[in-house]
Amino acid sequence: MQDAPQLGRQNTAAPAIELRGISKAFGPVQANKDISISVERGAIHGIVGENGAGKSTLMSILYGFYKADAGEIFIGGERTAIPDSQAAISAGIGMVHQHFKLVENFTVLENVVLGAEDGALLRPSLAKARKLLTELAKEYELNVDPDALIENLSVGHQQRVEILKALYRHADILILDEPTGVLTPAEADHLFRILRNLKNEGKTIILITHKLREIMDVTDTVSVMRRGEMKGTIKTADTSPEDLAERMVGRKVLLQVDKTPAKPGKSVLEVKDLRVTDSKGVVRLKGISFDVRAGEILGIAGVSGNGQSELLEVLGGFETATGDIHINGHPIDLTGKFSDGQSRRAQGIAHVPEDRQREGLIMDFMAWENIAFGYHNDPAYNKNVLLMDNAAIRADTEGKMERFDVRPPNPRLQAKNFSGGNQQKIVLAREIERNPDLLLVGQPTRGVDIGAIEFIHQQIVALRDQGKAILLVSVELEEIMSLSDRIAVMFDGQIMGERLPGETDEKELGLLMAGMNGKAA
Amino acid sequence: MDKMPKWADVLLIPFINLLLAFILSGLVILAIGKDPLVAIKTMVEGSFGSTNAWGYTLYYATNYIFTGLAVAIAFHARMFNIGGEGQAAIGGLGVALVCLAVDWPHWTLALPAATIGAAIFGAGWALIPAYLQARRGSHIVITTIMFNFISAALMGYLLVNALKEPGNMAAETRDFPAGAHLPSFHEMLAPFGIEFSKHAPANISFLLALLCCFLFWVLIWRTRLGFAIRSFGHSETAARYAGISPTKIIMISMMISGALAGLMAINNVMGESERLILNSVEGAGFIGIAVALMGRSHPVGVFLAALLFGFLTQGGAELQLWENIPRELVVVIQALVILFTGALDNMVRAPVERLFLKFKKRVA
Amino acid sequence: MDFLTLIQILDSAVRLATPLLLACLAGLFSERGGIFDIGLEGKMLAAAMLSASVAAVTGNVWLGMFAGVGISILLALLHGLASITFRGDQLISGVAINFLAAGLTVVIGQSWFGLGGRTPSLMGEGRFKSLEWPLTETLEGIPIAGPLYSELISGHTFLVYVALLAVPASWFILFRTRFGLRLRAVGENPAAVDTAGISVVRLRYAAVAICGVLCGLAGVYLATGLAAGFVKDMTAGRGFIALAALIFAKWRPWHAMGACMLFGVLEALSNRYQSIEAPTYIIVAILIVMAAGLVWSSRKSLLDLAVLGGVAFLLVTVGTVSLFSSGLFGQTAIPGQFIQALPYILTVVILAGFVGKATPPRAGGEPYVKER
Amino acid sequence: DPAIIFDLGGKFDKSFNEAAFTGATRWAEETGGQFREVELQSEAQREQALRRFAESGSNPIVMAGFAFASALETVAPDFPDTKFVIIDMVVDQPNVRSVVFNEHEGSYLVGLLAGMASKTGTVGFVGGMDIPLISKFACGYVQGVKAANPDANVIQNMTGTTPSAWNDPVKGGELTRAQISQGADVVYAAAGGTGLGVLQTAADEGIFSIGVDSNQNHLHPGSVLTSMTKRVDVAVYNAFTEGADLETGFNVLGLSNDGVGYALDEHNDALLNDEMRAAVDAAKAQIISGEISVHDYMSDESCPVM
Ligand SMILES: Nc1ncnc2c1ncn2[C@@H]1O[C@H](COP(=O)(O)OP(=O)(O)OP(=O)(O)O)[C@@H](O)[C@H]1O
Ligand SMILES: Nc1ncnc2c1ncn2[C@@H]1O[C@H](COP(=O)(O)OP(=O)(O)OP(=O)(O)O)[C@@H](O)[C@H]1O
Ligand SMILES: [Mg+2]
Ligand SMILES: [Mg+2]
Repeated sequence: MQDAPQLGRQNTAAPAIELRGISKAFGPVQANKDISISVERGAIHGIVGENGAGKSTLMSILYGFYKADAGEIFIGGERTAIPDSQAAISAGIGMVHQHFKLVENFTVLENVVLGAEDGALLRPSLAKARKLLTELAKEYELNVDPDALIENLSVGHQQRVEILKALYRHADILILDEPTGVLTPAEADHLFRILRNLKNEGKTIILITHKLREIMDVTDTVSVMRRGEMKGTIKTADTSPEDLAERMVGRKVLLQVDKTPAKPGKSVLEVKDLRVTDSKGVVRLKGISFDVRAGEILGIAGVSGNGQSELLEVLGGFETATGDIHINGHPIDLTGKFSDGQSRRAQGIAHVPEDRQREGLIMDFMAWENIAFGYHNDPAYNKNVLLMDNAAIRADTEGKMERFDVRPPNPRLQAKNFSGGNQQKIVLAREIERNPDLLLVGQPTRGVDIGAIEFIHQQIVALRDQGKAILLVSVELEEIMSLSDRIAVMFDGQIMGERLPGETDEKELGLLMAGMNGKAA
Repeated sequence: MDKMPKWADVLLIPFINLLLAFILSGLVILAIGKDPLVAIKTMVEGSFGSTNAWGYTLYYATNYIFTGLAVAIAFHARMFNIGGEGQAAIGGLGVALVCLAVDWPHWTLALPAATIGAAIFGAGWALIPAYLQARRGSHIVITTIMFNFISAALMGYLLVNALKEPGNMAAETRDFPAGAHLPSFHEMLAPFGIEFSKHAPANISFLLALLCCFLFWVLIWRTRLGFAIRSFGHSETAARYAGISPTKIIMISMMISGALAGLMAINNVMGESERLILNSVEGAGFIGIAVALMGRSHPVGVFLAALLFGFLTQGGAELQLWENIPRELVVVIQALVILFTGALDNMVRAPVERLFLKFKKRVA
Repeated sequence: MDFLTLIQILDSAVRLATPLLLACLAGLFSERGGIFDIGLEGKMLAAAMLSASVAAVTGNVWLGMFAGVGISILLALLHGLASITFRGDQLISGVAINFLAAGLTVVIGQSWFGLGGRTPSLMGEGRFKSLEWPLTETLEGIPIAGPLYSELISGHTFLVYVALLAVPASWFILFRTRFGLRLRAVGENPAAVDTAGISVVRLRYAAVAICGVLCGLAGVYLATGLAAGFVKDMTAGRGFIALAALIFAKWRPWHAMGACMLFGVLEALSNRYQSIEAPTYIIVAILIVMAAGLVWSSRKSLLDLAVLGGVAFLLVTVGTVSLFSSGLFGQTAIPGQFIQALPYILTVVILAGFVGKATPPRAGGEPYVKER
Repeated sequence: DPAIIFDLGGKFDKSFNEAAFTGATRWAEETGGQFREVELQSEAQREQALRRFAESGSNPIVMAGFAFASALETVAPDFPDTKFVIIDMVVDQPNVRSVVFNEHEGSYLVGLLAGMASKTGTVGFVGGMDIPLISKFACGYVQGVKAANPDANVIQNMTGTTPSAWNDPVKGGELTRAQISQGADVVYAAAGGTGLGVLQTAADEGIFSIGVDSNQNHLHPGSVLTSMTKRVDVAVYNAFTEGADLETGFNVLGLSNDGVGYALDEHNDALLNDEMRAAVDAAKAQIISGEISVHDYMSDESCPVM
């Protein structure tokens, strides 16, 4: 099916895609302003920009998901109207969205055929898709169990399904919106191998990412967007991460974390033989033990889904477990009967959850309400036993927003109206300024632009330097390596080993993350 | 950031919606061969034209405020309490038991006691659905629907067998003692020299309803419990992260919801009929759903929507009385009002928003 | 209970379950497509009214059926207009449709027939006849299978068989066809459907239209199959029961049939055994066992103890009262109201005890909004 | 002008409201007069409607239904020059006429006919809701059945517990089928609109039914055995005819003054044989003369035969 000649309609000399003068406003927000861009055939083209720069919007317009207010689209040199995704698909465009568009309780196969079925009955379509899927899987190393439910797949596999969906529809042009935000380094490498394969097949790829290293590694050309405007396109070979960062943010950015060696103090968190079984009866944590001391950052590396989330949930007080946890030498209740998120906070634990949109924030609440969220029992936020002191919370919020450079600094704006990076800053402001003994941080920079990453990393290190204990969970090896004072690697509910950042490298950690325990832990 | 000014949002759009609903109602009236202008005049005069008219309008509005608030508070915790009908009926039982148990010397004593009785009984009727939702995940919509039917059976049994006054044809309790009589608007306003109709059923429970609106607002937007309820309503996962117990919120918000529905009985049972009769709720529990939805679960909105439905009920009665228009026409008008102000809101909102945006751009 | 009684009760259950089943499947299509519908009641009512009116005027039940289904589809499309096109609140729209139907059926019926919303009684070809299956008389003599065939299977109206066939048909459409796959997807994640190049709007309109057809049939059956004409408010809450059955069935066709049959059987039982007496000691014993069971199962937490213990206390109180009023070995008449409420009580008990949590289609109730 | 207020069931309830409406209409047709009318929607409107009509000068004002009693108690003294007529209830005021019916006597007669017509010895009763008024019907009916056949079995069902119990012909039909399957071959319906379903099903299943309030024999000729007529229409008609100077006081309508009875017309002429006619006429005479006393459920709220 791949060699089915679809090239006839295209002029090989013309750029694969050319956008001219695209503008798009969401109500009062001008997401794209008069954007023009052109992508050569068979190229991997990167797009970078801060959160909210309008990257996703631009690509969604190209994919027919949004309608542009103005502008023209040329595919293979021909002016093409893309009123809906159907038109984009038949123009040979496939897209892997930033937030996956999969039906969670459907199988892989069902998701792949959805919208591309062959006839009114499902069975033949599914059978055919199953065959093609095996071929595609072989051709591009895209292995997934066709009968698995999406909700049971890791994000990496879910992403493969998204790519398979596009290939199944004969996409010549593949758009990937922040594909590596949730992948492990190994998975990301795998993805890039696939992308190169696709490129060699003559396909055109547009890659949006916040990770400049990836841009440098795989793209041929790169475009920079800022505040809804296109700031120019350059050959990747002619630029550097520092240069790109500066073009994106409009100032110089420190790409390396600047930190002094840790001065660990007394032990703040001691975990012994922690076990968790989830509601479906699956054992998620198989007896893990570790400790974190004052003034140090313990980084927990691992592919997501290996128990890190459960660990954070137990420590945060909203998952039950067996075993022993001591905070500052005091045991804490793990049965959920006498403790919850509230009592954990009282014990000096602050928690930046992995999923800010589902856990850390209430998207419909205003910023000031989110600042009080979880700390609504704090006497400073309450006038008396009955009434909350909303004015005090708002005043506090204004201060926090200023110190954490949240933009726009408006306490009455709803959380959903902030960009991802700024949402994360609100959560951090709330948790870090509590001055906790122990800070739990999950995926602090997921989907966050480099300007904000720099700031967030500085805040975490600063807290450590005040002598606080920090437990950092991240799938981002680079982040783990540069922030942690010690690194523990989790696999399948167990800790595979502990390493010091100076004495290990990504390769060794990668092996541990895959469950291969080279040296004894 | 805003697409249009707040006044347009809270006043202009509902006004256009209502206008559309009334125009369509007018067409229906025309279709059955009556004069819509006379009809609207009759309705307005009949519900606002005299103190007697006001007395009826506010009486119905009071009922709807209570049931509307009941549905609204459950909505804030993202629960759909269809059981207002049953909870209000059982609240009536509570009121009746309190009022009949003691020969009350004065309403100032009877009212607090009956209020507690109504609230406890109403809350008690919401208790089991709430518990089953919290503990067993049994869908609150089914259980509250079932509890409406069960309450009807229970009330039927009690009124026919246990509480009925012997020799009375009607399935109703005996009259409450005179000391349990609540001051009507006439009695309340007479000392201020205001002559309010003696015979209108509006009574002091209207003030109780206003108080509940205010307390509702304080609870939801000014207290920690309200904060927790809203948090849970917006996101259960986030609430768990924040240490807000789902069980606790479900139980508490449903109990408050049941209590508010039960309080309606102060108005219709204690204030109006002064005895407990069969089917005393008369669908106010269901109208409460519409009121809460139209009022966007905000007490001010609930108050205004309740007033609107009070107007429709009373105006509709007048329509029937003087114009011989079938009483079900009022239900049609209610339906159109709900449809246009609630469900078809965006039909009007989107174009108006675009107009404002255009206007703003031109100014800018 | 002898075999014939059982057959008769089941027979009655089938008739009572049919309107529920049709309405329940109607709701199933709509909600699987992501549009919640509490307006089932209203659509049924309107269909019942119009079908009876047309059948009464023309004397032709088939014309009546088309008219009934037609009005139900119209109301369904109104619901679609509000909740799909204008992204309104689906609950509000459903409530509005219920009110609209309750009012309009009477207003219009009154101006047509002057009978206060009632239609004239349907006669002859104006209503659906029971279909007698071949060989009923011959086979009646065979034990067990005979009565089963001639009483239970044969002798229902056309729409009963339609309803029963609608169950496998719904299952097939939902789980074995392209349309079904897309429909389920649009109820779970409309964005996935949209990016796959399929129109969310069109799919959802199709879902509500199917809902309209089935709901219409439910109403038609009430007025022209079970009864012979329309009486105001004749749906009597069946739309809500259908909704409950839908949740009960967790949005699955075969389960929907099970849930509706359960309601049917419970109602048939309570119709049949409305006034019964039992020896007091048996009643007291049952109450005490139930109370003990509740207390026993509430050891876990204070909340359980408070609620279940409270219910147990009520049961014991009832037992004590009946003991005092009739003596241990006397007969206690179980109140008719209790028997009438029993289907609803048992629903709650079954739901709490055996069914557990029901998760609706994930995108249900939320309008699909691409651009904020 | 006279005025009439219908109860919550509405004037087309196939029951006493409708009968009242019939009486008022007959008066209007015969005299060419006009009358005011209103159907209540809520309890609170009872007093409101009474006052509004009284204030606007309507006289007399008739109300159909016992539930008006307490409203009338408070309103009547305020309008001493207006005459009020309440049906089904006694209100002791100088300007009020209270009309009550001996439904138990009428029910006794149709019960007698049911007992005689039944071949199986089992007959049925379908009531709307379990309220005292319906028990009054049921108790009279059972006494009549037992008088015809002391061994007869009477199956009793109530339709429901919510107001929709009066408007649920589907359920009425199902209850009838349940009774038929238990052997009933005559069913008496006292359930408003629900009764339509009872009569229909009885006709479909080929058994007898008995209508209520107005003469329902014509609904299914050959199947409706008879109807227990309660001449609310006569009460209203009379009140309207007597006009503003009607006599107030207590007014019992029973067998003796044809306030209640059983319906015999061309539709059921063939159904009642001579023996039945003789028996029922005899019973009627005996009741009027006091030889037979039919127990009134409302007298002590119990029924000796149930
Ligand atoms: N559906 C929408 N409705 C309204 N506003 C939107 C919508 N989608 C995006 N926006 C707004 O448009 C602007 C551009 O958003 P977009 O998602 O394109 O940014 P992005 O560059 O992809 O950012 P990120 O790196 O966070 O993914 C932002 O201000 C955003 O809030
Ligand atoms: N029907 C309605 N639906 C929604 N909001 C309404 C409605 N009617 C009024 N409002 C307004 O919505 C606002 C939300 O209430 P809230 O208590 O959060 O006010 P606020 O602006 O935060 O005031 P404050 O600054 O004192 O906290 C109020 O200003 C209220 O007047
Ligand atoms: Mg983006
Ligand atoms: Mg506020």
